[in-house]
Amino acid sequence: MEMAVFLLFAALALVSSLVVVLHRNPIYAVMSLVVTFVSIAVMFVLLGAPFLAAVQVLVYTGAILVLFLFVIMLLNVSGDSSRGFDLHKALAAVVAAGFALLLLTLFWGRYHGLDLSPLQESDVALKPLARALLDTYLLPFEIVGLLLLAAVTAATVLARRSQDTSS
Amino acid sequence: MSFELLATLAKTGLWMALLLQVTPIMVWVERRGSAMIQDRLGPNRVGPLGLFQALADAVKFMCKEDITPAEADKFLHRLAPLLALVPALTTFVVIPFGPDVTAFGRQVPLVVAGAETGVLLLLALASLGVYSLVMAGYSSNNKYSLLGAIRASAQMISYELALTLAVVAVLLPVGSFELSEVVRYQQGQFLGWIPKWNALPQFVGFLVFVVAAFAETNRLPFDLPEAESELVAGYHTEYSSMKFALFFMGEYMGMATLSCLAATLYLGGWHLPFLSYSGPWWWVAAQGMGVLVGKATLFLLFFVWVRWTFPRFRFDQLMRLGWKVLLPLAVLNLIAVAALTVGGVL
Amino acid sequence: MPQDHYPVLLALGLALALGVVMLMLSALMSRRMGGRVSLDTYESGEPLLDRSHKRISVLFFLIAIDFVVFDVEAAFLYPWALVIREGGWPLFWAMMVFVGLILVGFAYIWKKGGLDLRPERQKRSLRG
Amino acid sequence: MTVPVSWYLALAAALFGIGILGVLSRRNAITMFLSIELMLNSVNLTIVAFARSFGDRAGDMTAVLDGNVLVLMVIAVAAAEAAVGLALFIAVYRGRRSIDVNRLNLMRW
Repeated sequence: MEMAVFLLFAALALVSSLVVVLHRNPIYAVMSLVVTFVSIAVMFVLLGAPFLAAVQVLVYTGAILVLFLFVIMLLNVSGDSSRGFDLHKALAAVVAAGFALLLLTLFWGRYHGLDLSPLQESDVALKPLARALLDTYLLPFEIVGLLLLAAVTAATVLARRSQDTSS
Repeated sequence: MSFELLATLAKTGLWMALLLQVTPIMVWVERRGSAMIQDRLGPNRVGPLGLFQALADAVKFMCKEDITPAEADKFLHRLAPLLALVPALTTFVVIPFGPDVTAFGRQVPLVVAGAETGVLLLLALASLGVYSLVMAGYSSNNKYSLLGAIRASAQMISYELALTLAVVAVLLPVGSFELSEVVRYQQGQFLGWIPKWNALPQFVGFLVFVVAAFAETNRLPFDLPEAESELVAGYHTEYSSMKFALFFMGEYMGMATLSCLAATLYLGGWHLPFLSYSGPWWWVAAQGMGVLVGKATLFLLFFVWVRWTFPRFRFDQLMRLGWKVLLPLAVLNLIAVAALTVGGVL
Repeated sequence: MPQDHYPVLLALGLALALGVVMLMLSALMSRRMGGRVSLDTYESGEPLLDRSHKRISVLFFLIAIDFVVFDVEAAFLYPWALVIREGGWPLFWAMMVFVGLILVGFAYIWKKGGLDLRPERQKRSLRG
Repeated sequence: MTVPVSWYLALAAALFGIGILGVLSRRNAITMFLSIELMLNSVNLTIVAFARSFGDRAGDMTAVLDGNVLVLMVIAVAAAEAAVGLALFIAVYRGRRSIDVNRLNLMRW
């Protein structure tokens, strides 16, 4: 069952991520990225991190990608200017494939054949995670708060001036 | 097929069958209710009390011409109604409708997905609903649709925050994401006779939740996305036939699930004090489901009552209410509940 | 446990299948007349003069940013809600610092008018 | 049957490669940004898979928790990054009427 779910969503993730990088319309790219992220959330569940899966869907697909959609509609961006297949894209494909292959050989050589034991009920308990976050990692957690404050201020300052020119 | 799979299928089927009934029944209630409030007759021709009107509407939806505008983005135009239906029809999975029962010699929890992430799953699935609106508005290639979609999505994300913070406040004293734990927490009585429901100690959160629920489901007084007087029909202006019906169903099912969630979070869920949940498993399940549906029905009737009582907000008023009233209220409620929880009161 | 989450996938699949079936049924049963006028973009009977996709106000973007930040805050509130009872006052104040930081950003946007969607003529200057 | 950890890693590597392809081949800043988000997510997947593998072998759950908290932080930082990055796009668009990176060549001489 686990294998079937993994294969289904791995295939879904690969196909949808290819659509993200290959489709000319950014709206389609965002929509397929939603599928990719949900598939990755399923992977998180399979890896025994259900809370991360929920946060992945809530924050990534429910908020960040909505922000992307807003910007696409705000700027009314249509397709990509580059068309067809040129040397630049061929080079990009070669580099990307090379990088992926490199990672693949590294991972495969080191980790192939290492089977995971099935998850226990205690492995997916959420309270230890909450305690780790708010105890061991309290300082980074507060710094994230500071970072969010900085981000919201910066984004407001950058985007705000629009009232002079548009709308 | 394993027993678990069969049990899950049975529970899912039960919920989906119930939810699919919500739309026709609610349409009838809505039309008769509005007629009553406005001193009219309402639909009364098809069947007794006009009860079959909904059936006639369904047939009509099926047979109407299905128009995809020539300028539309065909694929996204077809996808959007599906995306409206799917979150509305899946969020029920974490809502419990009874205690664990023993059926056919096995322990069966009366909830479809008893995952430890519980209510987070519901919120995550519900947060995907915004894509259907944006897709509908964008793909129609129509000004009204686009404006409606932008308004709808801005409204949904704004009120989602207040809703989320109200939900977190409910989870604080419980210390678990699972809604069955929330229901268990609410069993018992204050002073021996007042049910220990969250609606009493957390009435601010309850208020925020209910108002946000109206906005999340795009109901009057917050139906700005489809404000007929300014936007024709908002994001579904260019939809007809079954595709339009799917948006329609999604809206009513969303209302129904949010009502069930409100009943579970604030009114004790499937549990009713002084009602013994004993007897054969099917009787316990029927009792739990009956109580939950009964409480949810109160909310649904309230939805209808409010719709025909209040006028529509203006969009900037709506955003002001969401961000400058509800959100601060929700944060204050959260802090107060947290302090009370740590202080040992709740 | 992962198997506790499988029912969600099952429900998703069922809902998707149901929607597709309903759309296909309707496609089979409905008449198709088409025609240039009925496939036209709806604009209250007026002929279309310009493109339908307009650029929208940047205020929606500001609202979306606020939403993202608060959503992340909520994502951290959930684990906090689980352990607040055991954690006691130190945990309470730890989160108050975090929430306080977020609220400062919220107050900034509020003060800069990022939450005001009033028509231009009624609005205080956004430039300040 | 459980899925070997190398399969998750392979999937993450493939997604990372696809993300690189997107960043290098597209000229639309939004699509490039989306590809970066994709790469970020594949790294998250790698972290979770590694954490699970380490925790599994050590028989100790703290490694898993460290990985999960790290991913939580990455998601939060990604949200901040998206907010500022997209605000930058808006600022750039306002000046140049385009976010095609081929036309953003003011700094080139």
